[in-house]
Amino acid sequence: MHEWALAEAVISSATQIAEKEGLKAVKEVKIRIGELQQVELDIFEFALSQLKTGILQEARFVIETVRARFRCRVCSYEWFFERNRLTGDSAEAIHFIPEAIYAFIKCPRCNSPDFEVQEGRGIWLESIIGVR
Amino acid sequence: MHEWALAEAVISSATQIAEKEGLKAVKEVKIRIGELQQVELDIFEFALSQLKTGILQEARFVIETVRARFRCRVCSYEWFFERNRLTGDSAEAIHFIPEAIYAFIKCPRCNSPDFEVQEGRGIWLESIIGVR
Amino acid sequence: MDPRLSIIDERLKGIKRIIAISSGKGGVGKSLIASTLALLLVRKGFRVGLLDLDFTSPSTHVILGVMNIYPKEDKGIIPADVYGIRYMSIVAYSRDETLPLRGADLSNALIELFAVTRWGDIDFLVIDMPPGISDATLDVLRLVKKIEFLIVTTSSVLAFETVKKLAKLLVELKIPILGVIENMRLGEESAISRLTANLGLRFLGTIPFEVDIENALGNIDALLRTGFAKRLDEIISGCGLFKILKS
Amino acid sequence: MDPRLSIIDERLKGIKRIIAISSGKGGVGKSLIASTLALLLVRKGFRVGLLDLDFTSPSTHVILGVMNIYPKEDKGIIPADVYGIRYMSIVAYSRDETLPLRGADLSNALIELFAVTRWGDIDFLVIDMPPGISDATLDVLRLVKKIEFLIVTTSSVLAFETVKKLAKLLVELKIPILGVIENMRLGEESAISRLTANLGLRFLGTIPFEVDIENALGNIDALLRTGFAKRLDEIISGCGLFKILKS
Ligand SMILES: Nc1ncnc2c1ncn2[C@@H]1O[C@H](COP(=O)(O)OP(=O)(O)O)[C@@H](O)[C@H]1O
Ligand SMILES: Nc1ncnc2c1ncn2[C@@H]1O[C@H](COP(=O)(O)OP(=O)(O)O)[C@@H](O)[C@H]1O
Ligand SMILES: [Mg+2]
Ligand SMILES: [Mg+2]
Ligand SMILES: [Mg+2]
Ligand SMILES: [Mg+2]
Ligand code: NI
Ligand code: NI
Ligand SMILES: [Zn+2]
Ligand SMILES: [Zn+2]
Repeated sequence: MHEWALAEAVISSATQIAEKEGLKAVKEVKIRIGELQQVELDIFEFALSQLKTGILQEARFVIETVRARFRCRVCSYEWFFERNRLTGDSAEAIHFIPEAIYAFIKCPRCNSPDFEVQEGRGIWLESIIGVR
Repeated sequence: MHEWALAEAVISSATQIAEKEGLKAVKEVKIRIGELQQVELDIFEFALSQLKTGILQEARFVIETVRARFRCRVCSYEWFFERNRLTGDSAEAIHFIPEAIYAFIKCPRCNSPDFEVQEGRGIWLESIIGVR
Repeated sequence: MDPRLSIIDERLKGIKRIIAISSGKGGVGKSLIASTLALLLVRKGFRVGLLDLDFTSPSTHVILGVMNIYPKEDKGIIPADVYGIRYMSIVAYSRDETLPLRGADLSNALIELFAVTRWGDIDFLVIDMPPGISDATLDVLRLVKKIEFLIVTTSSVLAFETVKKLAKLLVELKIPILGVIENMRLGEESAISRLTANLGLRFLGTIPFEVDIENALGNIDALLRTGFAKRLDEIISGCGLFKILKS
Repeated sequence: MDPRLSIIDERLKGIKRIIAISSGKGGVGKSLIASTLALLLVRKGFRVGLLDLDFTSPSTHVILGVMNIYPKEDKGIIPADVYGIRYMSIVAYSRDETLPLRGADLSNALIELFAVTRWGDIDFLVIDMPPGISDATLDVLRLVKKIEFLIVTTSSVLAFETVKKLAKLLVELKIPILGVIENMRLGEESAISRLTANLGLRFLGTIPFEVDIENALGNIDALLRTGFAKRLDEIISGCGLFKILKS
């Protein structure tokens, strides 16, 4: 459950930003999660709720999942991530280190591994709403 | 005068795009040039005018120069390119290969060479206007 | 904002010293020195981690002879235990496949690894660096506050030329450099110790070229019996640099 | 749109064959082989270019002993003439300074070089590649349509492991691989020729480890007198691969 580690990162950076902005309390934290990472949302949300303290006590976490989209640098073909096409092993590897994808996926048109993850990678702290 | 080589690249790609779009004639080509490259505009424009043929015969070239702006990845400091601060040698090196800048410029605040050229690098074909 | 960046300090908090085994050049023995150093430090009773950051051509798993690495998942990733070393390599995820990474992806993978790996309380984290000056070098400089560099060169001018460039970068950034090890020395004489001093760096010692070292790869007992390991042990014992001050 | 990409084919049009000297691994002799190969081909009467793409740790200028390189400017960049080789290296611009490039910047510099360099009509362009699989490898595969690879390994499992990964990538992409050279062989026996055949690749030959090669670096006459150069000459003459079909 390394979801916990990712939740910790979110809590830590949200706290840092809230303090820097001089907020008294955070009301809402918006997070975008890339599909590629296949984060288990229940665990992630549970971890967030357990870890939030202090300035984040009353915060609501709004999580948006972003579909993973690829674009081949060689032939410009675009396609979406399909988990079902992967073996369990490689899906799990990508869960931990999304860039492991370059070991397992090639461009469906030209077979090149030289593609860009245009969207749907990683965890992003989108916005924070709070009171001063 | 490697401006000529850059002009050739612009003519070649503008022609390709115009043909792909099925244009009969191109009226205007908009180009953005990064300051970093210190392109000599007279020579560049002269080269364009000499090289344009066929579909580009009547085209007007609109050139915009973009100031070069840097951002340090370590300390987030932002600053602008100042040619006067460079020796002639290193300015010339950057003229040919803009990335040579990483050999000569460091972040003014933290001394790191790990900065991003946020704007003002390279030559970009911005838009093409023509008749079908 | 990328939340991973704000947790890295926390993840490295329990580590007393972080040492990057580095060189401008490939093939100078970085991976062999990093792996052997980790083993030697474990034998001395230290708690040691080893991180292979040469993502596109990792070698430490071959040197240590670990074919399958299974880090555990527990509120993050717990490095695998390999002969007492807390060991982490991207091959745990890329397996035996080619992993062609552009710099930006390499940087992302590196940040992910630093953000989720729980090293716990250890004395040394040894990092096996890729050759040259690349995203990995710049990221380690940017993200790992207490990084110290150990520079490896051969006796060749080709290696030393690139070492000079790396050293210049580190000195300008005031990054601690433990010193320079000359590996694979062939003859009796070499200019490296003098050239190192000219750069204002500490010369730590020479490891001779050892013809049959290949036979020791993949077998840590054989590796620790080599002249290479013995000489490396002398160097790290002799230079007084590998100790924990507030232990 | 980046207009540079559309002119690269034009710039490479006059070149008959483009050969990347490559390996998954650093320190296997890529730069020494690339430089010596270029010299040998010139001596055979071919028109030859040499491009050093190891931007963060370039070596070919040291091997050839050229301290200052002045490409000329004439409707682009005309490579410097170095012993009859049309020679291009980033050190013409970065001089003796450290050039720390992230992958994206390295890629940009590489594209710039390909877009503005006028090689003219030549028989061979030899490219000295950086180690590993990086932006440079992927860009060469993406941008240089007629690229052929010559793969270099040592006898070590550490080098061959990375060579296997590179070869796998190239085979999947149907990129021509001339074959594999085993460099720095120490003993009489080695498994490399068999392992190469197992990969379905052609084994071109072995170059022995030469203890005093260091003395020949920087001096091309000395370099061409080494056993290394003689053996490389035999390999390229013997394998029949280094010829121009429609000359
Ligand atoms: N002292 C030495 N004597 C002989 N061979 C060595 C020595 N040190 C390293 N090697 C060999 O040199 C090659 C490169 O070593 P490696 O550790 O992979 O270098 P790097 O990590 O710098 O690329 C390997 O085959 C290794 O076994
Ligand atoms: N056949 C050989 N015998 C002895 N030393 C060699 C031989 N080939 C290369 N070398 C040396 O090995 C080192 C690495 O060679 P280099 O060409 O720089 O490798 P790479 O470009 O693959 O990093 C250099 O010091 C070089 O002089
Ligand atoms: Mg290594
Ligand atoms: Mg390694
Ligand atoms: Mg090299
Ligand atoms: Mg080189
Ligand atoms: Ni998990
Ligand atoms: Ni010019
Ligand atoms: Zn494709
Ligand atoms: Zn800075």
